Amino acid sequence: SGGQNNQGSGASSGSTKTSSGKEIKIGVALYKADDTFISNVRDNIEKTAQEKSKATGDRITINAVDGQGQQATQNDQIDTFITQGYNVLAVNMVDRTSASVIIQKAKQAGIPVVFFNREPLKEDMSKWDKVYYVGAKAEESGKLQGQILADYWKKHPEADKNKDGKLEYVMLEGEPGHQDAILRTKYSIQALEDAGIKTVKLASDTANWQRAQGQEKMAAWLSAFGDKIEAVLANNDDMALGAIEALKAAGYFQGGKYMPVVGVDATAPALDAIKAGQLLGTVLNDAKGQAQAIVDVAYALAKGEDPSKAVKNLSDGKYVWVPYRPVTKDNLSEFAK
Amino acid sequence: MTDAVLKKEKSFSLREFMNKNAIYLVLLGLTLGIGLLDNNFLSLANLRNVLIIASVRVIIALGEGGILITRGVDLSAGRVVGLTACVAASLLQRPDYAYKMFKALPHLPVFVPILLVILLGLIIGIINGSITAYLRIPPFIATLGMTVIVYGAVSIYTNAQPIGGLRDDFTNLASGSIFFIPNIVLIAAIVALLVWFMLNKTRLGKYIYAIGGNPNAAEVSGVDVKRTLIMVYGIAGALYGLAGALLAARTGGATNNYGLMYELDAIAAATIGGVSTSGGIGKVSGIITGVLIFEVLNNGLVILGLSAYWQQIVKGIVIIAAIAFDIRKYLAKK
Amino acid sequence: MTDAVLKKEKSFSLREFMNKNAIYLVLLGLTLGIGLLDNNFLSLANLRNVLIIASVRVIIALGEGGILITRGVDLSAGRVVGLTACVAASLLQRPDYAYKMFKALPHLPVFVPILLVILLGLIIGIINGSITAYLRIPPFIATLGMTVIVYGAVSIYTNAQPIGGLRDDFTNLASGSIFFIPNIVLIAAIVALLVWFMLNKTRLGKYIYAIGGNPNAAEVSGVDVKRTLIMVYGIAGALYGLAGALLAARTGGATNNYGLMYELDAIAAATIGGVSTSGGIGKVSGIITGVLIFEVLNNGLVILGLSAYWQQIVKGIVIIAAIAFDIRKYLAKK
Amino acid sequence: MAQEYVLEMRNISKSFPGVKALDNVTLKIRPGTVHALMGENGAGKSTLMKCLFGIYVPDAGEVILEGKKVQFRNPREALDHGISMIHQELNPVPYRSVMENIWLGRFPVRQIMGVKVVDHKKMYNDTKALMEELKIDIKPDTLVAKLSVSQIQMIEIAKAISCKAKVIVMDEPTSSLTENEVKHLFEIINNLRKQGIAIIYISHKMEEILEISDEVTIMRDGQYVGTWPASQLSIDMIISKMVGRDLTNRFPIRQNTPGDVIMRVEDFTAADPKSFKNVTFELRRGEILGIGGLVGAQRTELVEAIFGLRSISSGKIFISGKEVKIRNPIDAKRHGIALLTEDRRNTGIFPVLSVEDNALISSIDNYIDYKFVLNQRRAINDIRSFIDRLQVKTPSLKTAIQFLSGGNQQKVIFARWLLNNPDILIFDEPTRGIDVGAKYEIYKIIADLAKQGKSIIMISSEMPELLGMSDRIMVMCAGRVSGIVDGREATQELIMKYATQFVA
Ligand SMILES: Nc1ncnc2c1ncn2[C@@H]1O[C@H](COP(=O)(O)OP(=O)(O)OP(=O)(O)O)[C@@H](O)[C@H]1O
Ligand SMILES: Nc1ncnc2c1ncn2[C@@H]1O[C@H](COP(=O)(O)OP(=O)(O)OP(=O)(O)O)[C@@H](O)[C@H]1O
Ligand SMILES: OC[C@H]1O[C@@H](O)[C@H](O)[C@@H](O)[C@H]1O
Ligand SMILES: [Mg+2]
Ligand SMILES: [Mg+2]
Repeated sequence: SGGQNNQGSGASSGSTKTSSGKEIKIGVALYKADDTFISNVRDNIEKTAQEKSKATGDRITINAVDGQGQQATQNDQIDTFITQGYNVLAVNMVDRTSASVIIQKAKQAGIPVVFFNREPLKEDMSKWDKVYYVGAKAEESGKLQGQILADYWKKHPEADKNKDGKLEYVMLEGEPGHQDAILRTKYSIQALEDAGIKTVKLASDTANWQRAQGQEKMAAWLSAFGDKIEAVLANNDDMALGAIEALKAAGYFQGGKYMPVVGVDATAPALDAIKAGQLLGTVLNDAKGQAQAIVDVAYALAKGEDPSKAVKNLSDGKYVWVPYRPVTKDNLSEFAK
Repeated sequence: MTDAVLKKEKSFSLREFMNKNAIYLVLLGLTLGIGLLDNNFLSLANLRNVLIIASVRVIIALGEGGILITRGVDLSAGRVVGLTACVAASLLQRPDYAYKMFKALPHLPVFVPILLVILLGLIIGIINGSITAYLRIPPFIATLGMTVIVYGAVSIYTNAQPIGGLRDDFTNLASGSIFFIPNIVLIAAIVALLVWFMLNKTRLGKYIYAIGGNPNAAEVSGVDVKRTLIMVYGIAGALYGLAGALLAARTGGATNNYGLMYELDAIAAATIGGVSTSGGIGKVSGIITGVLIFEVLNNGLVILGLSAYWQQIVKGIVIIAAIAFDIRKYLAKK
Repeated sequence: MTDAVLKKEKSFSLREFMNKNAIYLVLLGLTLGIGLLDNNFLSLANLRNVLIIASVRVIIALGEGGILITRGVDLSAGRVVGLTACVAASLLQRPDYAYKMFKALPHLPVFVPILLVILLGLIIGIINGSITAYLRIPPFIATLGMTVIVYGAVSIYTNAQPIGGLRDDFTNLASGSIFFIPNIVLIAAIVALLVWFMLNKTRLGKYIYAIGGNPNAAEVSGVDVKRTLIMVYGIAGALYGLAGALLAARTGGATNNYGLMYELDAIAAATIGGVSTSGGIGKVSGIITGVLIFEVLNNGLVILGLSAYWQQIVKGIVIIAAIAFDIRKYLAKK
Repeated sequence: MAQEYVLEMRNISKSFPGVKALDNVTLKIRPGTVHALMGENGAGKSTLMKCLFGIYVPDAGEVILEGKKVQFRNPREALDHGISMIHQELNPVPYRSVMENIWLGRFPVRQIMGVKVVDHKKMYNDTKALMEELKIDIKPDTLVAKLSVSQIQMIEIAKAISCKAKVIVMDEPTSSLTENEVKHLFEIINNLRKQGIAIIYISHKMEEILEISDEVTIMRDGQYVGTWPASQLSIDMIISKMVGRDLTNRFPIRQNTPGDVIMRVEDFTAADPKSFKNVTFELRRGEILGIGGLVGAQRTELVEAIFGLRSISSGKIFISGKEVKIRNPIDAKRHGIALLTEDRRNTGIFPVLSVEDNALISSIDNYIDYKFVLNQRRAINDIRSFIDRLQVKTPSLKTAIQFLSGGNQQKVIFARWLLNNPDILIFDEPTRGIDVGAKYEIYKIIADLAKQGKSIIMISSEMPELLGMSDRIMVMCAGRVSGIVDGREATQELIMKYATQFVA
């Protein structure tokens, strides 16, 4: 359903508006088009661009390409954008440490770059002044997860099943090497420790972002540790929901048997699971807010304007931080999609 | 002649026994070995668990296995599982689920969407088979093309958003059991029986082995090679469809990357289970055993708490060692 | 008979021409077709771009192609590329890079790590070949096992952290050019020449074709089948190693999932380029053309601005259509 | 040479699961002689040779080559020690040239800047010289895939000879050759013999044996029966030693009476212009129609086209007076036609499948109950009766056919078509590789079938067989029918005259 509106924003607005507006071509390089969140961002970029075309009379064309999780593929695509003379690049790096090659090329061609979602290294960002970043602080998603769990732990003394004063947890990790996986794993625990909770890792394993693997690993852990597990942290909602299925099969979420599970993404099924009292909480990455900022900055750059006027909160002259938001039963109503 | 037969039956040969049962011994050895290291592994609940998880994989591997026996291969298996999981899930969402994909969809009896995705799988399979049979495109490449197409299709269908909120009557299909035997295991067992029957007791089965054994000779013997191929790929597709629906039911949801690389696991399991990649050889019991070896390993390594990366290394070594241990092939020569 | 021959040579047969050159025609057709839709595509800069992008893939496909000709397959290609990319990158980081993997590493001349990863690839290839040749494990499964092992290894090596901050003299290797010809294209061209020479002018090459054409014949003719297989897999591994290093240089970094599924692309490209999956047939020019078809398509679809998911669907269809168009196989019979 | 024997194989034993293929077999070969190795199908001849050539490792026994004990672990070592072999199953690399096939494993090389490069020019010239020497009319750079079975067999012969070996094993080298080519091969063999080369010659063609061999070793059921100078033997003696009893007749008495026309082939012309043209003939109920001709006469193509395996540019087939369209073997089967192809390995057997499945494959339809359930018991009963009747040597019906000897494989395929009970049976070289005893059985079955009113087309390159079995003989030359003769009036000379009619 979402596929065909690829460059629709440009075409449709171009025909409705006077042809006085100039064409602005934005090349959007996604690290992986089938990423739940990224696909959301792409949708929103396209929508925002369409609105902006209408509002300004300039024909904004979005060409969003799929890096398929391969940095090399993304480099190929960016090379193509550059040779095709795109006005601005919006890049969601596959490997954030590899930005320098891209910045170098863009600089040579004089095409400004708005990075988003995955933050390049500071030293690379400082290589050129036409480089911007829009995103959330990736570690924040992990921190918020940890805080949701910490709040619960403090309010529910019975959650310490073995009464040892420590939180025994299992961790479902995303694809190995994925930046979100690394940071969420690290900072969720750090947030718990920061909140003064001692933690014990019973097990940690990758479920590759996948719901089915989340279920399979959780089922095995339930065999291995049974009721020793006191909480489940998952790098994303899909895995958290998989774990919940395994917990259900082991008798949880009925007759007072409970297990706190937290995820990230605030996907529709996750919100539903929060409502049902099965998922303790998740973290929303604000796709819409990020898309708005990306398009605003990119448009300003294409027009040769100063992006700091287009967006309010530009920090250090090149960073736009769009905050993550924790989602639990308490504030669920704010997130109904 | 009778002499030789008698002689053979008299002397029990350990070597021959090992050779015939290598694969079962590998499974037994792994199970006991892991059980010794951590006896949680051998708990009834956990073994039941392994069987449940293996069920979907068995269904897929049986489909893939039939194709392998004809000297073919189906790389699209995993993606078809993903597509059918998403379609089944999208048609079986709770009416009160806030993010329903089709708001106006009436309440369908569970079997309707399941049959529908089986049909969808069947059609994709028939297309795969026809491309192979009529356009004479090697199955590796024909199904690779199909893989990419199906993935594009499922991404468009779901717009890469997860599908949740599945109806209980659907998820119960996977989680329920009859006399302590999980439904899903029962379904896999029935499928295995049907495939066994098809392979051993029907003309289609004999033709499948014949095509794998020597496609030219099959043609000359009056086997309808094209039709048989189309049927094999079609049946496999239908099984992937069933597997997709069951996977969605078991996990309570679906996303566009469900099933990713399941075909490789299926091929590996079938091969470990004695299906010959050069065609004409393969048994249902072997395929099931191959899948079980994988799932015992997957589950066991997690229970043993081996780190994710080392799990990979161990798994790779076991794959190679299991086949190396299967000494049938050494006997064949010299 | 002489009559027939003369007749044949006199009358130029369109059919035969098409048949012999199908694959080049596909490439030409695609190039012109995309160029018509968007003439930016045919700009010199863009075509140069396509060549650069294709270079690494050509090197990989040539390695895989040699293996396919022997009726083998190497599923570990992509992961070996990933491993060698990471190893090369880790040894060629800037001294001032904050996250350097080996802090105390002295400055190595660029060629040292490159040779090292070529050697690493070679060794992995030799292991693949030996498993296939000596343990008689079908290459599909042997290399599948290796795939998983190598992935585990690269994850452990990098601890799944990306490796960045590569030295300029290393990245220049990929970005520089000599007389407007990009270095990387030059390297690929040299590799292609060497492989062509190996396949057509040396005994090893002839043995490769013979093993693919009829392994039995090769064996009874006194060909050292085992050694030849080990060499083919070894050479392929070495090429993956080179490709891995170039890939790291080109992207300025590496992660543990570099190269994921490159083997499938390589197999598809080789098959489109006329390498027979049943062995014994295949040419360097065909393999290169196959890769170019893919890269023209990848690049063209981006330029045309087709949405990511639809790109998949188009790509799948083109893969199938390209091979269907190659009518060689229809002529083969009757 | 000091030794009396160039090669001795002493007390060789070899078992396979369920079969003792060789039991204490001895073979002694003198230099400069042709030594025939005789035995029924499955007697162990090929196995013994494979033990010599390093393909199999014997369980017991020793091999002495020129006085030295040797044990080859692979063909390479055998070749290096001066032993070469023409294999019973042809072994070409199809999509490579003739010259590459011949020099495979020992390509000539030259150095270019220190690199060893295959010397194509030398290879081409050497091949050309070899072909001229052996009078084979094939260009060195032709793709082997384009050659006929007999041409491939000649290539294999050329290859074995070019090894300059001390001992050449020829395992049924003439199974696909016509008489002319056989004569030619014998000239070659005589030459080799003069050069002091020893030849181990395996064949089921009795006439050949006495003509060419100096000594004869006979095997039976994996055991050594004895060795005699050829001059002391007659065909009947060989047969009785091979079979263990006397065999009085080579051909059965035929009691069939050709009736009305069942099939008429009219003006058949192949799509391939180099193949058959304007072939018209009739086949009668209860008739055995032989087809004779030289290699390349396009007999095989003709019957394959009738069976729907090759395309035609024009022509009609009438069965029982009605025109029928046969586009593929399924149509052919439906119209009651069966074809036993000449290339057993490529289009005959299913190597990894059981004897039972190999026999059953074309008749499954007859054993289906309840619409789709295979009645295995009924099928096995019928299969067993044919397997017994044809005296197939196999450990069991479940044994994979690849483990049977060549001749026994052929019998199983024969059983396949008998089981199918068609009206018209086309046999392309039906007794290729089959021993005398079994041949007689097969002739008897063919005669029986004809007596029952079945119609038979039999392509044969063995003149006695053609003359001994046919009611009529259609002779082809260069793709055209050059004559049709009555079986009783036919003579070898007459057939050869027609077979070469259009040859310059
Ligand atoms: N690889 C094998 N595995 C099992 N049995 C085998 C194998 N090779 C040969 N045999 C058996 O050994 C016996 C001897 O076979 P062999 O091929 O040597 O016979 P042969 O004398 O050459 O017969 P023919 O004249 O039919 O070629 C047969 O019973 C055959 O079934
Ligand atoms: N002289 C030749 N030159 C080129 N090709 C030939 C020649 N003779 C035969 N062929 C090829 O060999 C194949 C087989 O020939 P064909 O089978 O018709 O001969 P045949 O008379 O049936 O011989 P056989 O009795 O051995 O079966 C055909 O594909 C034909 O094109
Ligand atoms: O790469 C895929 C992953 O990307 C993450 O950003 C997201 O939070 C995960 O849910 C998963 O989709
Ligand atoms: Mg505790
Ligand atoms: Mg033999």
